[in-house]
Amino acid sequence: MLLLQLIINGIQVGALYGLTAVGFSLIFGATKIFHFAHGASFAISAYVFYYLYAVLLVWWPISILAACIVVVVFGVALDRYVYGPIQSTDGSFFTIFVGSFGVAVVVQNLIGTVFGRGFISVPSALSKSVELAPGLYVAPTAAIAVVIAVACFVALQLFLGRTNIGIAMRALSESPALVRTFGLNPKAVSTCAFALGSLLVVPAAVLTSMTSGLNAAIGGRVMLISVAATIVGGVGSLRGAACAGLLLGIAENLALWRFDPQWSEAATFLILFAFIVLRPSGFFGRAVNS
Amino acid sequence: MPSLRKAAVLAFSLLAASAAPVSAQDLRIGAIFPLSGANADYGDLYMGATELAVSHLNEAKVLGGKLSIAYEDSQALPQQGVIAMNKLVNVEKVPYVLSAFTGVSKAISTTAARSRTVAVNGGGVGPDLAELGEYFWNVIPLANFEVRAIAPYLVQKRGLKRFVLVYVDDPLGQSIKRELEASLAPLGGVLAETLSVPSNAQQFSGIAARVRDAKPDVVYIASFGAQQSQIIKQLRDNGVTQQLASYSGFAIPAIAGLAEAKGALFTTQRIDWNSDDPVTKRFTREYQAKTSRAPSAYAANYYNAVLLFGTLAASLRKAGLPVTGENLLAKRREIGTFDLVGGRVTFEKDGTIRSAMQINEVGGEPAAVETVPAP
Amino acid sequence: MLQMSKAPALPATLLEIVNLTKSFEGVKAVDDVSLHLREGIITTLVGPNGAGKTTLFNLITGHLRPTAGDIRWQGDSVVGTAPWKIAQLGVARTFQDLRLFSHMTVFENVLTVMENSAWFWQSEAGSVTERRRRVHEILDATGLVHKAEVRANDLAYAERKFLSLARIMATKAKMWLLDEPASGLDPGSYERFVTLLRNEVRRGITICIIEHNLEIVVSISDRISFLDQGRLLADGEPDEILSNPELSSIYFGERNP
Amino acid sequence: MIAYLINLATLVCINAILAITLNFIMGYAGIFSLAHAVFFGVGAYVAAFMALQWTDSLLFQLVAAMLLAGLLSAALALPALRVRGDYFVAASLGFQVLATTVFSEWKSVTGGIGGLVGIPPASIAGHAITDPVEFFGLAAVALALVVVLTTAIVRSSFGRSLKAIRDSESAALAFGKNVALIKTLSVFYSTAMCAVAGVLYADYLSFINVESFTIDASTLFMAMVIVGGIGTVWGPIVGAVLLTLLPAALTYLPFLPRTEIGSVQQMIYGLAMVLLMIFKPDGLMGAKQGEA
Repeated sequence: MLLLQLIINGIQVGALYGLTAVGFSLIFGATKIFHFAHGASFAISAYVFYYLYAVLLVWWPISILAACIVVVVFGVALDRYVYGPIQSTDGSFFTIFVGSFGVAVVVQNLIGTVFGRGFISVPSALSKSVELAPGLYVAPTAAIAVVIAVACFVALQLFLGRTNIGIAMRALSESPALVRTFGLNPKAVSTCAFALGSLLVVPAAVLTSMTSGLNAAIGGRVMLISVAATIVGGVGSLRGAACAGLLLGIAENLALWRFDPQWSEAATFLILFAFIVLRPSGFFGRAVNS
Repeated sequence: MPSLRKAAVLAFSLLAASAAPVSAQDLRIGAIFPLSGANADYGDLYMGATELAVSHLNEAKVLGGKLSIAYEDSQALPQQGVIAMNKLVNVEKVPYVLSAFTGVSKAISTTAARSRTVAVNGGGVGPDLAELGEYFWNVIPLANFEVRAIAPYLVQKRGLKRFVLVYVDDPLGQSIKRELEASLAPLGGVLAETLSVPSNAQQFSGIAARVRDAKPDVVYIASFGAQQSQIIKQLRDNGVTQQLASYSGFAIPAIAGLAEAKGALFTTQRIDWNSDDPVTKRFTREYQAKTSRAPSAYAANYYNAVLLFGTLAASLRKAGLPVTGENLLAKRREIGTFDLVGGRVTFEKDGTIRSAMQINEVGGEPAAVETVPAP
Repeated sequence: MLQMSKAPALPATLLEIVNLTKSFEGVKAVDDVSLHLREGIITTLVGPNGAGKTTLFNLITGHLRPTAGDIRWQGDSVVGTAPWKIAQLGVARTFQDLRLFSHMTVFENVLTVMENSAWFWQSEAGSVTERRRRVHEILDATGLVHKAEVRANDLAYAERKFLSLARIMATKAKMWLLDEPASGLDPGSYERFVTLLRNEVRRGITICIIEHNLEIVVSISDRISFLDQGRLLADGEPDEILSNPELSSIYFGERNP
Repeated sequence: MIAYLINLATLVCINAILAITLNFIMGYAGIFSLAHAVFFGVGAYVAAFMALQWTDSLLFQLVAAMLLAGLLSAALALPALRVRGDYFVAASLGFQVLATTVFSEWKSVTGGIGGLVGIPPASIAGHAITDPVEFFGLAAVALALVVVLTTAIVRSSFGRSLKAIRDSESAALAFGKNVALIKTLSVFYSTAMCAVAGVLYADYLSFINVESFTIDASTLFMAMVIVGGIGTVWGPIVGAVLLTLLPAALTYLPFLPRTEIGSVQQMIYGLAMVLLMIFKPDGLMGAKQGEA
């Protein structure tokens, strides 16, 4: 029963990891920007939701909507005013990575200063578990997480497969010139990638604020998971990122079955190492050896 | 906003420090508290008490000059603590430093011993704090007393025999684990499962599953600060309905205000807030008035630590001796027993104190559920 | 493969390619190519884009591993040998996109090529002053002397091309593989360029060159190998190849079924 | 006050060694590691463990720490360096997290989260270095040696090979550079020297625990290199001075609440990283013609 419980916990956590990782992977795939501040997006949307819903007592759909708007503005502004200028001068992988890293550091400390560095959580009846079977407890948030993750992923696939801009987004990583011949501005496509990628963190951020709570440093952890999932899934493969996110969530919880909790994070990185050394192309990715 | 108040206190003390004429008679001591980071709540709590003690000592004019405190931020991290300690010892040249948190206290103890500076702990409760040399004092009974007080109460009076321990894997958590292992068996209790967590962990749903799986009667939590709230909330969210128990780490406002924590039992040293003893009375009244908080054992400890310095420094001054770490130590050994908040306190040879303990219930009235006399 | 009439006395083979095949996910970029690169002459690889010329270079230098077939350097197979070892055997190359050491100075670009691999001492590469003199000589020959202290990144296009050549001149390689070294050069520059190459061949260097500009091909080649879609279609004297109407129609894109 | 300044100066020296060694692989070999603090930690733990268990001889501690850190990095570098740059960053990040777990769990050696307390002072030829001024001298000498040695390597043929690999790995290969060997050697050198800083750190503070060797530390070292100027001789030193003194300097700003100093410091260097990448990617000391 413990095993089953851990798997269910893992699926809940993994579904949210998957969504966040898909956002990162989408941005990385379409723009080749190593968006380290993706974790910062997560933290921002979570805190906006927390502040509106739990402190100002705003109705929940409006709180979520506000979180969406703020996080999209943040992502797009970063693309326009930070990554854009960096790309126009140097634009090597490293300069963008450092710039993004700097943004993540600033956001984390800003949140700490404004909201405090302690732990906060959004009180909600949804995180209260019910006993489904003897010894098996599942909270409504688990079901919500899985449903939303699947819905978002399907919607994203439709968007990428059926719309012009979606197709362009997939093409952008291959060749910016190709996108221009489509009659689309690569800048607009990259803006769209940032908007969508950032939007995908909102469900995870909101649910996390209810279940395991938030602190100012949460962005760093989210980022680690996203990077790990993107690589394990194979760079450029959204399907891979989603599956890998799920895998990492389950692995992290399953590790608890036999090991002490402090090793559960290590499980994530053992998987990452195994993939980097044995199968650097990930589940579904292309070969990447230099 | 606690941080605003804290900032105001700081700004005020800075102003006061810069405005007041500095005389050769003035005394300065140091304090290394977590003023930022996840455990800033504690620093906030301690500072209210130390500031109160300073104002009381300065009003009493027993020191022949003004007393002030140089605060340094440890963020509850050992390394920051050592850097702060170096600054206090080398720049401020203080003879006496208030310390908090087991890890930080252990870290600064070497510098304390080498520079012959007295370090006084009023918050950390790891039992190994008793072994840090003659310059390291504790004005708080250490965690071994806490475990020894609550274990018989839970097993014998409440009939809760099967324990699960969720602990942070640091010196404090490890010592609580050792202490539980040692004290449960003779009482007829069992430590069914011990689950260690990293100090920065956030997700405890898996831990909750393992706790449930162990089918405990009581879950003992040995963490600190913000993480405790997370553990409690997620245990309750994930179907752990059993009695919760802890040590004095639960004596913070964040836990008192957490709905899920209601009914949890925890130990603190015994302090009779309604006692007729004048020191306790004055502290209780003014602390409440000044900080609009109920007095707590932590606050009393740090108030006591400053008061202890005042008593020692005053008698050194009277004897015409300089206030140095060495002299403070000699004086403490000479006097031995002090009247502090909560009553008369006697120091053991190793620089620790013993005290009666009490068991409290979160959200319970009255505050103390049970009193356990000093061993 | 079209058989051309063989010239009676060909120089000895330095590098032999035997039934070489390289496929990427089922697509054959190089398809069963056999070729002799002969000592002391300039062999030119021609053919339309995607003919597999650069892939052939990458296979020879060990940057890619063949799917099948063999590559023999002076009779010994070098398949599976690390690129840096092949380079030390005596095969040097340039890249189509140059790949200069862009943050280093022109002088350093040339100097580093002369130096041994990983060690601090340079037993085989002569004394420090000797090496510096040699770098100076090469920069002089390529017209880069006054740019010696400029970063490669800050050079003009033609200068970068010449630096790419200077770099290969600094090696002790017997065979040079040049990937479109003259593309984009103005007429004055490429005349200088052709003269340079001719001088080097006279010194005993063997050159294999990928070139599109027919004028250059004509003026420079001793032999021509014609590739299309990974296959070697023809191999022979320049006038033989260039006069073949079938090849020229392929070359100019009028592909007949 | 002098004592405090010497305390800061000693920390600056240690941080400068860390920044220089990180710059060596980042700036000259193009290897972007977010795990530098791990090797700092290895050095510190080796020194502390030896001092507590066997010997206070600085020489033995240095040799053992350098060897262990170097060999560990070489063992990791061999598989990890095969993959692309961004993968390596991710791998080093993962390694950093993993190492942090090991540091806090391997209690018999590292003392766990509680760390190692009361590390005896190191001694050179039987003379124990307890005086802070002497220790500062030691740190300064170590820094000077690292600067001289690193600069010499960068200007040697090995350094040129390294820069060639950074600029174009495939071209370096095509010109006979044994890329794997050169990269592994440079990682070995960088981490061995980094371990020297660890030894000094452990002996100086006489206390170490895992918190000094986490991802935050790695980030700070990276910030030092970047703010100062990646791939320059003086950049990492300038960066180390600035970022080490920043928190100390901030404590002297009366209007800044104590509780916010940590955050303000991090915000300043975070912001500095962003602005530098936009306006001056070469860092404060960078962008001199011909300097590479």
